[in-house]
Amino acid sequence: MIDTLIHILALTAPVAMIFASLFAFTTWLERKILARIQNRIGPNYINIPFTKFRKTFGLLQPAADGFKMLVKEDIVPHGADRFLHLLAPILALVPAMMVLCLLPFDLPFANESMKRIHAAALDNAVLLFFGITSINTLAVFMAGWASRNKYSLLGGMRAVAQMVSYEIPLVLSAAVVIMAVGSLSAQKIVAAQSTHWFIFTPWGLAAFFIFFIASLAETNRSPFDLPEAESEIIAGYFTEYSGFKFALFFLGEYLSIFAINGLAVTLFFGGGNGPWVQAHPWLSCVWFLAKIFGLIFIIIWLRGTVPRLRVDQLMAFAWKFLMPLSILNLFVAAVALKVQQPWLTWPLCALVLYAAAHGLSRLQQKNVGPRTYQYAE
Amino acid sequence: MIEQVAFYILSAVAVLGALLAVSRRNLVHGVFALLLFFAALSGLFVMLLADYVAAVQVLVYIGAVGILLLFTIMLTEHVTGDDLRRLGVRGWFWGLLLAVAVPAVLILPAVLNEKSAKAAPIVVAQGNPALANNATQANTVKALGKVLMEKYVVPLEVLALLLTAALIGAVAVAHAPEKDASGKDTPA
Amino acid sequence: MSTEKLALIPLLPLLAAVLTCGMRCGRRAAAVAIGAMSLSLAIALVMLANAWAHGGVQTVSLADWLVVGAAKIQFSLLLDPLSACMAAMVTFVGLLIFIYSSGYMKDDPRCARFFCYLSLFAAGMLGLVLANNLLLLFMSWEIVGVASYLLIGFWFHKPAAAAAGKKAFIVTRIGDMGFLIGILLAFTQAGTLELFDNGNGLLEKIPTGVVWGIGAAKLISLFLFCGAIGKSGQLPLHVWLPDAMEGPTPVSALIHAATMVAAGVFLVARTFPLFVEGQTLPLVAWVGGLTAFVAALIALGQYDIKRILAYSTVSQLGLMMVGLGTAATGAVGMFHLFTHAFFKALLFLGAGSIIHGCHEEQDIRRMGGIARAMPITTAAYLCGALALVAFPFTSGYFSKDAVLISAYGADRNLFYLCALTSLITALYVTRQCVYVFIGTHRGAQAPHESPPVLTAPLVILAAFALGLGGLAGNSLLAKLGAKHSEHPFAVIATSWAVALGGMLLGWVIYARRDLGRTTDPLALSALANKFYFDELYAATVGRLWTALTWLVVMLQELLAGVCELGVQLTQATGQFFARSVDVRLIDELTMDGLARRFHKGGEVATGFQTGLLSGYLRWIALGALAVGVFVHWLWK
Amino acid sequence: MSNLTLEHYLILSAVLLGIGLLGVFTRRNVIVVLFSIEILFNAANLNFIAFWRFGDQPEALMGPIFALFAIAVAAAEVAVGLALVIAVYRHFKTVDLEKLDTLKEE
Amino acid sequence: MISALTFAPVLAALLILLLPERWARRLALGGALASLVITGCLLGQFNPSGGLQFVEKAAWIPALHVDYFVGLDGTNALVLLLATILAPLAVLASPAQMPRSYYLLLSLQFTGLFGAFTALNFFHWFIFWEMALVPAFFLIKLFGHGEDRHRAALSFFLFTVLGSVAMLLGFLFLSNGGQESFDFIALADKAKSGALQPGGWVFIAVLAGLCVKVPLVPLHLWQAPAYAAAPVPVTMLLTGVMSKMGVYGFLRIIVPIFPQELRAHAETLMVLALVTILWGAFLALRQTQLKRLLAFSSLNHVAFCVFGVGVLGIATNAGTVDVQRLATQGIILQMFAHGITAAGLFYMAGLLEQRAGKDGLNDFGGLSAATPRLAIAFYLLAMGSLGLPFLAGFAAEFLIFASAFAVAPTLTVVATLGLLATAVFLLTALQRLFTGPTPEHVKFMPDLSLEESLLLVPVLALVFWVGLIPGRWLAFSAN
Repeated sequence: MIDTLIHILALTAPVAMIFASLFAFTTWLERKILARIQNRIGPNYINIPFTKFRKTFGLLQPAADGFKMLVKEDIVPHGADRFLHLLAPILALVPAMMVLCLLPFDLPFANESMKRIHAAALDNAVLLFFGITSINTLAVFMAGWASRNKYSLLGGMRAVAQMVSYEIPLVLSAAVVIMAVGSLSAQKIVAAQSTHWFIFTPWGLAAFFIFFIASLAETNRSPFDLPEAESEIIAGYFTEYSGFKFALFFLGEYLSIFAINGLAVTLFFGGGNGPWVQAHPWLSCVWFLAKIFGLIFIIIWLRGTVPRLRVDQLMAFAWKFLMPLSILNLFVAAVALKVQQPWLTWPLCALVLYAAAHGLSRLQQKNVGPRTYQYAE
Repeated sequence: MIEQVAFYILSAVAVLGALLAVSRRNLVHGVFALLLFFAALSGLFVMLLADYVAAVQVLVYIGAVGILLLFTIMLTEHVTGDDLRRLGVRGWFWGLLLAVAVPAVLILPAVLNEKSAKAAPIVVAQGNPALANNATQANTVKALGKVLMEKYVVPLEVLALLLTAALIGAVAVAHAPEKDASGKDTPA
Repeated sequence: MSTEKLALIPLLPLLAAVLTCGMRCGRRAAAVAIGAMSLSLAIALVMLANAWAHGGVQTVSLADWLVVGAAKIQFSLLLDPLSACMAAMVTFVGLLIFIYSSGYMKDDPRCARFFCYLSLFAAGMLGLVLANNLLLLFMSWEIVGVASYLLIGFWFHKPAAAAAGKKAFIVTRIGDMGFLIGILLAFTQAGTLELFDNGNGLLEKIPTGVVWGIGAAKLISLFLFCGAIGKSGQLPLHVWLPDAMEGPTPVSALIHAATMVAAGVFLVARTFPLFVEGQTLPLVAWVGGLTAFVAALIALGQYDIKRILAYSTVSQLGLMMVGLGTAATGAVGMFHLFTHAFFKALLFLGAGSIIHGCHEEQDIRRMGGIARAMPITTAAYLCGALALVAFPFTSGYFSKDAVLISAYGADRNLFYLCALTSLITALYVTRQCVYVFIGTHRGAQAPHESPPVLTAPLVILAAFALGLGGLAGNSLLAKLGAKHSEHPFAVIATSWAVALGGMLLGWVIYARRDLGRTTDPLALSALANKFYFDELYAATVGRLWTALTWLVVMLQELLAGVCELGVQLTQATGQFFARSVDVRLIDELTMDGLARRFHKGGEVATGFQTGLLSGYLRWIALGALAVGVFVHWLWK
Repeated sequence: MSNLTLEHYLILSAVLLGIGLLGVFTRRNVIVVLFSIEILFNAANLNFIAFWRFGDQPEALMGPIFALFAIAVAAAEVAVGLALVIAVYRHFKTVDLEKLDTLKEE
Repeated sequence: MISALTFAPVLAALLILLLPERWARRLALGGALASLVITGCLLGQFNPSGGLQFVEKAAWIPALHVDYFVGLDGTNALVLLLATILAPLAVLASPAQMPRSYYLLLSLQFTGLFGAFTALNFFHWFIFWEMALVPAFFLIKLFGHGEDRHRAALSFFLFTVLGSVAMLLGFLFLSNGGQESFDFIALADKAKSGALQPGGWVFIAVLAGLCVKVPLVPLHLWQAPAYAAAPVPVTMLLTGVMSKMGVYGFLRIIVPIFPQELRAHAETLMVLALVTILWGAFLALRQTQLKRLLAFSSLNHVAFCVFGVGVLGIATNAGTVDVQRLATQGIILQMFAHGITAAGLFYMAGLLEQRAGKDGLNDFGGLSAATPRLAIAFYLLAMGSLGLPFLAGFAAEFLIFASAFAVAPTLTVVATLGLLATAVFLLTALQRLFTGPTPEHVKFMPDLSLEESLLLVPVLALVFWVGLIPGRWLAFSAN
């Protein structure tokens, strides 16, 4: 029994550690890429202490930032609910770490018994993934509410509304893949994509786009970063957080990004599948990470180029565009999977989905106009 | 051994969560306590090898119901969530009495009358459910899906209809009246 | 060219009217209208030659308009010397006036609309002239009336113009109603409205029935003459014609001098057999004579250059009626109609040119000395004036002579009246010419000569005014069926004497006066006020009319009062049932009373209901408890 | 302490039921009453699963199905219930059950 | 087919209830257009000498000898066409922002009108007759102009209902209290064979019901207030179609079913019509409100039709077939011509009122300069109304006059006074409205918009068509 616990720990701890360290790298990557997009240079000037080695390309910037965070004063507002204020960042981090462990991330050193455990525990991994990520929403609300700050609360409410709304297209688009594979198990989903990835089917492509957009909103990334919009509600729910608690939020957010992109890779990009994996199994881990970083690059790119949405646009997009489209996609995929005639169904599916997306976007555009204020007049 | 420990821990958490949920004056705290209760119950479901139900429990109760409750609190009470109102002593007395009496009526027969507790424990329930890896449990999700889609397909559809109706009904009920005669918005 | 082409004569101007009604460009509209009119003229001339050669009546049936059972009304045209001459005259004078108008109206923003109305008028007039069906004649007659109404009120922003248009329409419509009755009479008596129909026409087989104890022919001719009175401005319906001078001058020339007002005369001439059969000609002659005399007198007292001409027209129309009423055929009157058309159109156009040259001034007291400033206009105008006074060997001389001769032969009193009219005619013409042409200019701005587009038609018309009577008079009379008659010396002498004497008298009275500043010796207030005809009508017919409407309004109010009473009564009944029966008896006593009693009973029962959720829940739980206890311990 | 038996779960479920009832009876806030009703539902669900787990025919999957249905119905109930709460609040400006007694008399 | 055209607006009304409010106008228009198209198809196949056509007959309430019996013949072909032409125009003439209930009532009224023109059994004819009345009442009361509308609606309702009750009683007597057929055709046959001997009071009762609708003096009191107060499209229908229902009733009921009574009272009827003609004309002269003026003008014009009915009565006495035919044709054509013309005039009166916010004749002036297109259309219709040749009214009036003169010359001569008075008041109205200097408040009044022009185009086209080629239209009622 203790063995099992140790096995579990041995499986999950490295995963958490790997991603936590990648977090640092990712922040550096994001700042660099953003800087290049905005025609700046970005962090480039942190030297290794006590050495004269200066050419680090700013790689040590995250370390410096992290250090700064750790030594900063932890401020709790006077009227805040101290317990929940403390609980919120933890609750934000823990689910993110938990869901990371649900990914089909084959550690190179894992032996057969470990894998067996892994597989058994994750019979309905995808479902659990969604269940656990939904806890994140609570953390956000808790942070916003416990801070006793109007901006925080507004940010928290916005975040909750947004996450709840986008969870539906997220789940529905994932359901397409689940339907195709017939299992909720991450491993089986990856195995099913050994020949071709789901992204290379019309419904898979559509599902991926929906999933990707919804995942941006789920993780409060630009252009859906309204809950933490600096210019509107001064960083939203973590306005009142500083120091280590803030760092936890930050970490939790990036881990969520890893996790949800990891799920995207699992569902649509064949997980760790890739060239030479058959010959060298350890490569699957590399492929997995590479795919995640490919997606993360796109996310950063989007952040650098796309402006932030308005609240009403955000909600309308989720309910009036993504949701109908994902439901339609579910139908289309069902038909396509049933008929089993790719030469016939694929063009038709592509056509239907394209027409639907086009029509829905036209409908959306029809309503673009001056915003009507319901309570602000 | 470990499962007994787990059971008692989870039971304690569940009871504690439930008690807090019904007794806290602060509604938001109450909601979080309730969520704790849900989580504990989800753990109990896992222990009972109903891991799909557990996942659904997490998804639905923690992910959706909790959020809904929080939203409602935000839309009705003060955002601080403090609720200072209670019944008087008499209400307490009767309420407590009944709240004790009803479970007592349910439990007492089991305790007093040994014959009624004849349901034999099932042997499979040995060991940690998460590690008891046999065919039935591995296929729980699939089996559930099959049953739902074959035997219970009509109730499932009715359920879908019910959910849709509830969705529309909730929106219709909660939607603010458009504009009243005076041309002003009714404050929501 | 066969007679089938006859229809083109009215249809071409109609087409022009349709084409121009949507146009904005006045010049293009003028071109279209003038083109259509030229074509019509060409066809009319061909037809004239045809009729001249044929001599008799030729009819063309175009289409059935209305067929109800045996009754049939068709659009049919006829060609005989009368209609051919009329058509030629109308198209020719019309064409000249169209050309004149294109210069006169070129600065008006609604010029195109003007030509539309003019063309519509021309179409109606030509239809009237050529119609072989009395109803078609009447319909064209009405179209002509409407066009006249529209043209008089063309400058609708002037209230006087609008009122004049309305007056013209309504006064002529009084006559038209008589015309309509005449038609109905003819239709019910003869069963057909065709004038010539191979021996079955109205004029060929004159109805002999008796209505209201009077012979049908007499009655028909009388009613038709009503129409003629209205249209030709005879006493007592002449009042509209002078007012119609509010319209643009070309309109006055075309409609109120040359063509439309002559339609009445034409109608009498057209239906002459009915008048002969009904023995109504003396009435026609006397109405004409009186009109001629009265109008000439009124003309003497007017100062508006166009009104003088208008009364002169009325007077001359009266002479035409005399010509019709005293001769055995319509020829004499029609001959005067033709010559009059030319010289009166000339006079009107000349007056228009003068008004134009004097900067829209119409009062002769503020004119004077025009002769030096506008030589061509003056010369042409004087030609017209000479023709009007029947100066020897002008066209007017021949035609008026014919009228006088026939009057002399028929009724001596009438002859004296006509002679007196001629004298007054010469007098007022001289008065007008002296006022306008002689002396120094009394207006504010110096007059100037008009452009050639205005003067050219004047010159052509002047030639006709001088020469038509002498050159074509005899053949025209012959073709129109005049019986050759002697020329008594007394008539010729009188004719010369009144023309020359009148002019001399006028010269004597007016030549030396300080015109425009001293009072006019002949413009007595009765004359200046047109013998108070308008006032008379306002006091009699108008007041009767008002009284009638007032009576009807009062009756209506009375009825409305009764009706109101009924409504009130209904409402009161309704109120009674609503208040007493419904509210008291049914609601309060029966329904509400019962309900109240039930309510009382219910209140007792509600004592158990606290309305509090917790309370209810507690009861439920108690129930559950009871069930549990029952099942576990009491169920055996 | 021997193996876990059905009774363990049943007693736990009954206790939770009692707590839920307590909330329903004593709290005046509608939202808390809804909490309590959720607790009641979950207590029932625990019973379903437990009876299935320790019952005769675990293959028949009656328990999870029942539980799933109960969860779905509960979700619908919560949605409509909370919408009603909002509507009630909008109308009466309160969610206090003591004050919502218009049913009693008008 | 006839049922389809009758009930198409009812279908539209149902859809108006079900579908969103913004579709109401299109639905009402669709229903009316469907009726128009069906009528057009029917009349395309119509055989003027074929008697009763497109008959639909089904037993409905056998116990009361009530059949559902509809059909087309020469008497109702043209009036049905008139009704179906005016129905879509009325919808189009409605202001854009009218609520669902308005279009609902309008559609129901359409059905009432169509049904009343096609029904051949008294029972459902009467239902349709009332069905046309009740929506009109509500339309006037709910959507009318001015405070006077309630009273106007009430008096309209009272008059018409009392008239209808009288008529209903009369017919109950005719059918022996439901013992015998209510069928118009059967009743006419019985009357012809002399089997039917209704008393004078039955005739009077039925006559009263019809006279209210036409209306004739002194039952016309509801008319002017109702026309003035009703919304413009409703006035178009009231004057264009509903007054024709009364005249049609004369042709369908009085003439065939009461030949002897009509013969006995024909001259009285003619005198009554004559009084109405003059009455309307003289009252119109004194009006200062354009709509009231047009209302009295309608009174005057429709009375000509009744004048013709009187002629029919005398003609049966004289036995001259020709006169009878002239009168019948004239009445039918007059109905058609007046319906089109009056509807157009009222429409434009409504436009003027809507644009200026005023309805008085003296509130306008010089509109020819401000709104030339409107002026042209108004002049044309006014000219058509006062009986200008080559426009719609003339042929019909000539036919009526010609027939009337043959049997009653004196009355006819007096009636021409009505024509004269018509000219006087219409020209006065034209003068006040369109000539003279343009006052400031109407100087920039918008001219006819494209939509409004398009609505008037069919009206004007028909006015010209009927005026120039009346034979085409008379062909429908040739036998």
